[in-house]
Amino acid sequence: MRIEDHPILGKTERRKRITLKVDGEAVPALEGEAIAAALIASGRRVFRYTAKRRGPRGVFCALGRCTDCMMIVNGQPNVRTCVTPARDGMVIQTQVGRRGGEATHDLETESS
Amino acid sequence: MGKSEIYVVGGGAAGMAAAIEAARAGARVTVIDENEQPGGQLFKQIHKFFGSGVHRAGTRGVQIGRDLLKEAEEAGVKTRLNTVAYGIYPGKRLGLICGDHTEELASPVIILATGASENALAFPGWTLPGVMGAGATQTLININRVLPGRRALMVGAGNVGLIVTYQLLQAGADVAAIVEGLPYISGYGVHASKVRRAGVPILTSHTVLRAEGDETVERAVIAQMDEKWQPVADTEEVLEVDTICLAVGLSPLAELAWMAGCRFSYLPALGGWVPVHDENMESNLQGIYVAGDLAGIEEASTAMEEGRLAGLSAAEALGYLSAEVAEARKIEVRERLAALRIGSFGDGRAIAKRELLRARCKK
Amino acid sequence: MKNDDLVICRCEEVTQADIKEVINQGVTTMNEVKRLTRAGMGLCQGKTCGRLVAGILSGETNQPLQELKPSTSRAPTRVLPLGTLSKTTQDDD
Amino acid sequence: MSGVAQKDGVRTTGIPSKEELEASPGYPNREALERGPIVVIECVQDIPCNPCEMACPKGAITVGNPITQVPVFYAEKCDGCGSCIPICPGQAIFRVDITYAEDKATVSFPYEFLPMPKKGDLVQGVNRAGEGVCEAEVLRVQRPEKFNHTAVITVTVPKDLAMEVRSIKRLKR
Repeated sequence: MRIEDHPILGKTERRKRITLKVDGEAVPALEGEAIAAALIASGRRVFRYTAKRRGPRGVFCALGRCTDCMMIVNGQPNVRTCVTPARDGMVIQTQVGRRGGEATHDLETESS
Repeated sequence: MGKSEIYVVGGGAAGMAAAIEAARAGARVTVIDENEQPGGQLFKQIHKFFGSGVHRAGTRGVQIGRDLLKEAEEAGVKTRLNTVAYGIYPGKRLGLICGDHTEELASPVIILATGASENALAFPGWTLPGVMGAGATQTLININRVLPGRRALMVGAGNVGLIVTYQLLQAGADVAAIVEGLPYISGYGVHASKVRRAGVPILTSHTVLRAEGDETVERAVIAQMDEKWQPVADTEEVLEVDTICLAVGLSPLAELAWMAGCRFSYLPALGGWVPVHDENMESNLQGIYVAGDLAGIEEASTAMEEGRLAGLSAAEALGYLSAEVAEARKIEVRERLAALRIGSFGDGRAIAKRELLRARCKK
Repeated sequence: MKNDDLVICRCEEVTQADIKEVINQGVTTMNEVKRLTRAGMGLCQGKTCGRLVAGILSGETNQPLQELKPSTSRAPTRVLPLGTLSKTTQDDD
Repeated sequence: MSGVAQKDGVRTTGIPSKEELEASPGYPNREALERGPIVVIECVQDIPCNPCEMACPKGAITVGNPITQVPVFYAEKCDGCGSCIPICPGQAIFRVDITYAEDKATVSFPYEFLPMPKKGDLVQGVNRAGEGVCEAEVLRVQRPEKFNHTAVITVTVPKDLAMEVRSIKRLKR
């Protein structure tokens, strides 16, 4: 959910509206905001599944340090979505394991 | 413009203040910051700062951040954003990553102002989406302007936990409770009073036992703890929350200082392992200064004053300030620092800082 | 605390049990725990779990925390795509 | 919540106890309250902070050196202007007027939540623990630019609750 109005910060500044494609679905975003922010605003919280336990992960540090929020962005895995700006038309996929998307889920051969 | 002779790593409160002082004295200064914007955590601090009225107490952190950036620009400080200092090598050589390539450079003076990282608390379910650092929460609500959830549990009643609880309420979320392992509230009473008035209970001697939920946090189970920090039987309580925020302290983010070979002391009052430094904020390595949370966890006002000390000292070392002028300025700053480190919330830090000084003098 | 299945290192998914196991085999330093369990060897380089590991090691071996130096910091301190390090320029300002 | 017996006081509960407040040099006595509108400073810890001192145009508040001293309040100098209320970073200053009407008092407090109540709204007055204790009518909402986004809200409350009510229940978004 977006915070449209705030007692201290006021109304959200107007920014260009763009669209991301997240696991095949269109997700609205504001140009230049962190990808993670757009996903959280749209109610998405699971960004990836871990390599060993397939545990769901999402935003944890929001500073680009912990790497929990990594996803596949335009085909590139391990992109920290909390510090990567959203651009129109970006294709974003839930990451499974160290580099795979949904499609490669069962084909992965990862060390554990 | 010639080559910079002072590189400041980290453009937060301490780093910017250091850069401004040094640049005003005439030194050529570059600030390296890994983010798109400098300012560090200041832009998340939307509350009015404490401190001395003559030194901008009562001003919100976000405004202080904007002013620092303006002052830096006016002073001619250069900034290199989206640039990570990934390593530091003998001969004061910094390794930088910018975009798709790396770069190495040597600098006569390096000021490390790398800040802090949030401590974690491990409990079953803490890897579920919805469990996050209090700092992460603050970034989401005050920078990204999105709510991480509708109802949160805050873990920790230090100043960070209390302030972020209040800010969650301001952003429009609910906070079910604050749990604190200690038998008392370690943050300022006035911060605690604000959230109590807003209806948030503060449960001391309590902890979070586990987070539950299928794919994300749906509930938190909390319990009372005894003096040995063990959960007391039959005190478990289930809170319907979708977010659990961890505010269990900060640690100096000291990788670069360790890599540089700085000597460290372990001082719990300052957040753990801290690089030793003298009254000029110089580490045991000549020409490498430390300031802000890296030099001991405190808060933004002390970080800025430490940055000023480091900046003045660095400018003096490079010959831009005479010893007399520098000393006069430094005495003022040290007096303000001392004033921020007294009383029941400051004494422990003041003592620990003196220990760091002693450790620095030991060979 | 029981919870041996508890994940301590979020990046490498190393559990409390994994860490205790190597400590029971005689490990006493942060560097050894890291090398043998991979805790802190993941993409975040131990920024999240470092203190947790120190806490477990301290508890299991009765070493005070001030005796436990963090594991050696090595470059790079942040995630970077492979290949970045090979493109190095020197002393450009 | 679990019925742990908690000791009184701001450090254990987040609420300054009656004893802490009455022992504080920022707290006016009954006589002072009966003279008319007056501020009530509920700052009982030695934190490094002093903007209230400069905020008061009448010199009714002093902190001095070191700035960790708790504010000393000279009730006789205070005319209840409330300039200090939005300035206090700890939101620990209030204004009370127990002379407002026969059975009503007013309480003014800092407020930083949305939606803002409006003049005339009937809201719930809450005590220091956030518990609703009475109906309160909003008399004034001051939010000029110089308050820097901290509103000062004045409500009327039953007179016997003048020293209990310290805020209002947040309104639903």
